[in-house]
Amino acid sequence: MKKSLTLIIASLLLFTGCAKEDKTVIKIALVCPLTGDVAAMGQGMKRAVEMAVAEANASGMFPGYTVVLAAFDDRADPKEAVNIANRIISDRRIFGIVGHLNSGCSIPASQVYAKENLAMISPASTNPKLTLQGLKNVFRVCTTDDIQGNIAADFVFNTLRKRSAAIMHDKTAYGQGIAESFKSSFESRGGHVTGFDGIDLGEKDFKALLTAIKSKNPSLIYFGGMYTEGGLISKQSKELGLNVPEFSDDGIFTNEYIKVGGKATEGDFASMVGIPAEQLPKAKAFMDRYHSWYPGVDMQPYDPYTYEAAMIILDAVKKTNLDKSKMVDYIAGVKFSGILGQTGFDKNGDTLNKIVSVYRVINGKFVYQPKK
Amino acid sequence: MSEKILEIKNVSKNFSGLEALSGISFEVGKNEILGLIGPNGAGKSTLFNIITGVYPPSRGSVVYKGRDITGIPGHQAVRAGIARTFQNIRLFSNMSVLENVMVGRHCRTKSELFEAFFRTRGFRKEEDEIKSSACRILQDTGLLKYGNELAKNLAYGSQRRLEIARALAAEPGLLLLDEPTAGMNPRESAELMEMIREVRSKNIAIIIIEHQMDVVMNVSDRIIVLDYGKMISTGTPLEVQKDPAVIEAYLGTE
Amino acid sequence: MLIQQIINGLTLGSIYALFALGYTMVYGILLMINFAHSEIFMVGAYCGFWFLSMLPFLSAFPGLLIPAMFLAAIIFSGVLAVLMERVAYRPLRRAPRLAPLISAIGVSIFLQNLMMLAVSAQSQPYPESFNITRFQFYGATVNSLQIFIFLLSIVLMVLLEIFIHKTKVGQAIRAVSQNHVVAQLMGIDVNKIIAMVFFIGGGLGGVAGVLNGMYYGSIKYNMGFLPGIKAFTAAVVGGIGNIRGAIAGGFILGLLEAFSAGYISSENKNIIAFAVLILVLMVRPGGLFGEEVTEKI
Amino acid sequence: MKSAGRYILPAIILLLIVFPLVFLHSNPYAIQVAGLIGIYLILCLGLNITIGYTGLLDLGFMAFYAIGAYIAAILSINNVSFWIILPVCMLAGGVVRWLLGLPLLKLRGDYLAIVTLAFGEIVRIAANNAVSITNGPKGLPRVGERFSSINFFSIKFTENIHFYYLILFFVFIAIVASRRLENSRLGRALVAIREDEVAAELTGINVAAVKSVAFVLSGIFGALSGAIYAHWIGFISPEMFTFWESVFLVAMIVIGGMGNISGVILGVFLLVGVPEILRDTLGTRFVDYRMLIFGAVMVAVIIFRPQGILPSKRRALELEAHV
Repeated sequence: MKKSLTLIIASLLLFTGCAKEDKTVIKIALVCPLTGDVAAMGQGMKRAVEMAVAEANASGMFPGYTVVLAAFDDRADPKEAVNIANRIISDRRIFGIVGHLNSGCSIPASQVYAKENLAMISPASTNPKLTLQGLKNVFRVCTTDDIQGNIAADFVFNTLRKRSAAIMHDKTAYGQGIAESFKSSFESRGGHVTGFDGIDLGEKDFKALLTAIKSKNPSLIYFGGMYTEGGLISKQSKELGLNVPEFSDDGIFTNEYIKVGGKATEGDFASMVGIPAEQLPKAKAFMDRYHSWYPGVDMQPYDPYTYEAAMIILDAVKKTNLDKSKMVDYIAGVKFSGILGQTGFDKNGDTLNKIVSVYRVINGKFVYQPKK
Repeated sequence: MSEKILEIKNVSKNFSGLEALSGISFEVGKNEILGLIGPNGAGKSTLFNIITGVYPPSRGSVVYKGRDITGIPGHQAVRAGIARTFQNIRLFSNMSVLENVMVGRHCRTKSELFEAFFRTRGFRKEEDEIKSSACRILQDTGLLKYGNELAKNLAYGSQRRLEIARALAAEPGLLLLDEPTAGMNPRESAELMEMIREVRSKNIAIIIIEHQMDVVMNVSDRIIVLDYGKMISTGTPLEVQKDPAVIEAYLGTE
Repeated sequence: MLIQQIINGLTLGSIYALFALGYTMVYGILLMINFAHSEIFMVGAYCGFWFLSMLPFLSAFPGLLIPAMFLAAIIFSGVLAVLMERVAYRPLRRAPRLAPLISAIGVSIFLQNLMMLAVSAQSQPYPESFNITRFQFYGATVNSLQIFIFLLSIVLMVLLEIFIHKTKVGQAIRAVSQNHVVAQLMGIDVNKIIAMVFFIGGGLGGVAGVLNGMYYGSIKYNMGFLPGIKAFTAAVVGGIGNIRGAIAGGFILGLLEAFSAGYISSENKNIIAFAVLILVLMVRPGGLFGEEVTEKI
Repeated sequence: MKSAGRYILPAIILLLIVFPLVFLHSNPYAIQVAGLIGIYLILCLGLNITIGYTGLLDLGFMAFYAIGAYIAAILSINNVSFWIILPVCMLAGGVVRWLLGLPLLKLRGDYLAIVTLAFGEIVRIAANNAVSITNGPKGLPRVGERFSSINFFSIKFTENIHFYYLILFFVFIAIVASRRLENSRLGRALVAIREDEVAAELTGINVAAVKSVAFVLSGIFGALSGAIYAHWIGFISPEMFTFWESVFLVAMIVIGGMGNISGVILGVFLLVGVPEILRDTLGTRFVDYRMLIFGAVMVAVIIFRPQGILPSKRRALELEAHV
């Protein structure tokens, strides 16, 4: 009995090393999965924030201070996310948090940040519950599912004039959410949904399911989810002779999708939040800088949002001149013009930037499709 | 002979076609020592396994103290009063000698999870009783000084005695010994026979499978000879030694 | 529709079967669940990927390219498996039963992260190795890749059967899997045989990886995990340790998955596959082809 | 030693109670990690009864953690008091574990491992698909719902420190229960089954029943920790109950020392502690290498100590000579 309890004590003391506080440092925390199944997107987010931090230091935004990125890997596991959240609130030099990626991590972590009224901007968690917890310090720059699903249904029904669609989703909070909102708004417009099927994240073989879907001959496949599964669905449906376009969300809006799906993705559609990059000088410049910083690396779907979130936090630090307590109020009322266009937040913390544009894959490139 | 403790009635057993035992019937008296001999593969171990509930017989029945226990599971056979040892020693090697015997007491005690968690008075009394009775058995079998040794560290002879000690802990009415003197020198065998007579004196009936003729002839009240699954002879050691069928089975015809 | 599902199921099944052979052979010889086998599958896929993208000039004559690619994958994965056994499992040969399992888990985490850091976290598209022609019959479409996968796996399985049952080394492998000590007494170098088993199991796993990459057209550092659990389930359904069992188990699982996704609900196809596993094991604790080993008392 | 020994145990317990107060403001991270370690301690001490004492390999234990968490969440949303939820979850965990055990306990080692693995996956996928009950991937509580908070007389459990003491209480119970089980008739029977199942049956142990008791006991601890964690973290989603979590629990027990309470505790600290320590020491530059190093550490440790760092050894009992 004694030995086991002494062990607990000895090891607990291990964790109490207190962090040394360096006053001349401004830390921006990024929390996302850097290892595990969704690491590709996490790594992309890290690149975006590294870029923002480097640009802030280069432009002398904070004379006398150095801006530092504190990146944490939550492995898309809520338990680690809450651990990290507690770690962050005990580090006085962290001014704001960019993250997390998965809603399952953002929601519990946001409750921890709320204790210290620490500003948290999520670039990728789209579960509506995140901003409906009544927490003042929680914001997000990505839209919630209902907006994208709604606009996609409108585009399919009115612009493409398709009347029947098969719906698939990757059973994640993100994919299933968007698929459900597309289904309800497509059906409310009188569209016929031939099926609503979930697939497992990481699954590769959809031929069996697509064969069943083909037998109901839908005129379009709507997929809520990410580029890997999205690309495979497009490829395998054409291989099975189901030659209908695939319409999906911003999760596939990367040329990774075209690489995975190959020629089969020709003619597929993707909805993307914000005004098209070409029409936004800042967005175009961001893309060029990104490719010059990271040559040959594909930009991930959430990199622009992550960059914007980091810039909003840095801007708030500057405008409240390093007064953490005022950050939340400042961000709540901010009107930030950046690479996503004009970004502001409603009372819940959701972005007011509700513009969604649709793109189509035309000879291997996503091309903006203005709504007629 | 006083009334019978075990009755085997017309027991047969076949394993996918092979008739390991056919039509075996015999009885065992309350504190009789019955020797079971026969060439390898005669069905001795199969008979042991049927009596101790390892597997049920294909036909026939096993009656113990007047109760039909045919095909009951092993642990219920032990609770009924039938304990055994094994041909190749099967002790709980990483448990201490004392604990091996304490496990033998398992079916004679009844404290469950609740009593263990709250360490009720009944539980503590029972634990002490288990330990003290186990110590007494170890003392009787001369193993007390090894009490806290791990079972696997004991000398071969002592491990054989420990197996018997563990079986005795279940307060059996019938003890089945499967080649207890295998691999022992004559002195150790004699000591073991002494121990077996002592066990019988506590009126526990014994069935012993044994290959060393001098040992089994010396200690048994009666002998049963098995060959190819059939009983070819039964009777006192003297009668059996002279029985031509036995000689033929062992030595083959001239 | 039924024929199409059978085709889908058989293709999926052949990859599972090849993959399951690695689990079964290692379990047969060391009674150990090799968790890291799914990483060998992944490394095999990457090896094919490097081969195709590094040597574009070879794609001029596919006749030469395809066999060379598979050979490279077999050797690369096989050597990795042997290395893995030498470093992570041999020291634990005498250890308690669960120790090698933990070592395998460690190796699996290590290899996955190594590949993610060394190569890339993003999924890589698989270059076209040869142009795929499609055939139509009875309303179902079959493409030449599916036929190739099915035939290659059948050929490899037959070769393995012959190797295990007809050659001297095969006999040695079966002997060692029965009893290490006795096999050693018969003059068999047990360590060499175990290394051989890891090489074969690893090589077959590598081939399954390449086929998976070619068939689905994209590979990623964690691609081995999900099919790994499925292949292991197949090996157990067939009777762990039994080569024919692994092959049968692979095809059964492939067909089961295809039919449950096609006819019941794709969302729950994994639940159905696992539920079948539990049922099979309850009815036949040794798996379909595993023999009931009754303990001698 | 007896006299000095008397003071060590109370001193330790006092220290464990005082520990969080010292760090209340300066380092909430330490309390958070301590609490999480406590949850893993309850889980591993529970699983240790199945793996450590009885030798049954279980690769799907997270299923019972999930059952506890989801039942607690659903009841808590309909504001059932925590002190009713706890026994209900423990009962549910025990019953489901018993049902799973019925057909499976006669399976041998690795086959049982596979069936528990399959069951773990079935529960995780079911939690993700049964949208009407568990709200699927969006997790519980749903928008607008809230877990009812735990209140113990006057104290309302909101801060980490409250949950730290709640968890500490149950860790203590888990240690005492394991210790008392170990030194009881049932405990000896379990170890005998691990040593030689056939000999145990033929020594009078009802192997099937005793195994089932151990199996169910583990399930109860699993569900208990799930219920506590759901209330602590305030949100649960299917991605918390992955296969890897079950495998980590087994690794903690085996690396620490199967069947030895102190060993299991050390194993938990090692496998929860090391990644956290690596998180600090590696900082941002090497954050990607954390899991790589962790995998290598696991292989190294198990090769260095195959039987676990603190393997279990039987306690010496004093021998009574009879006159």
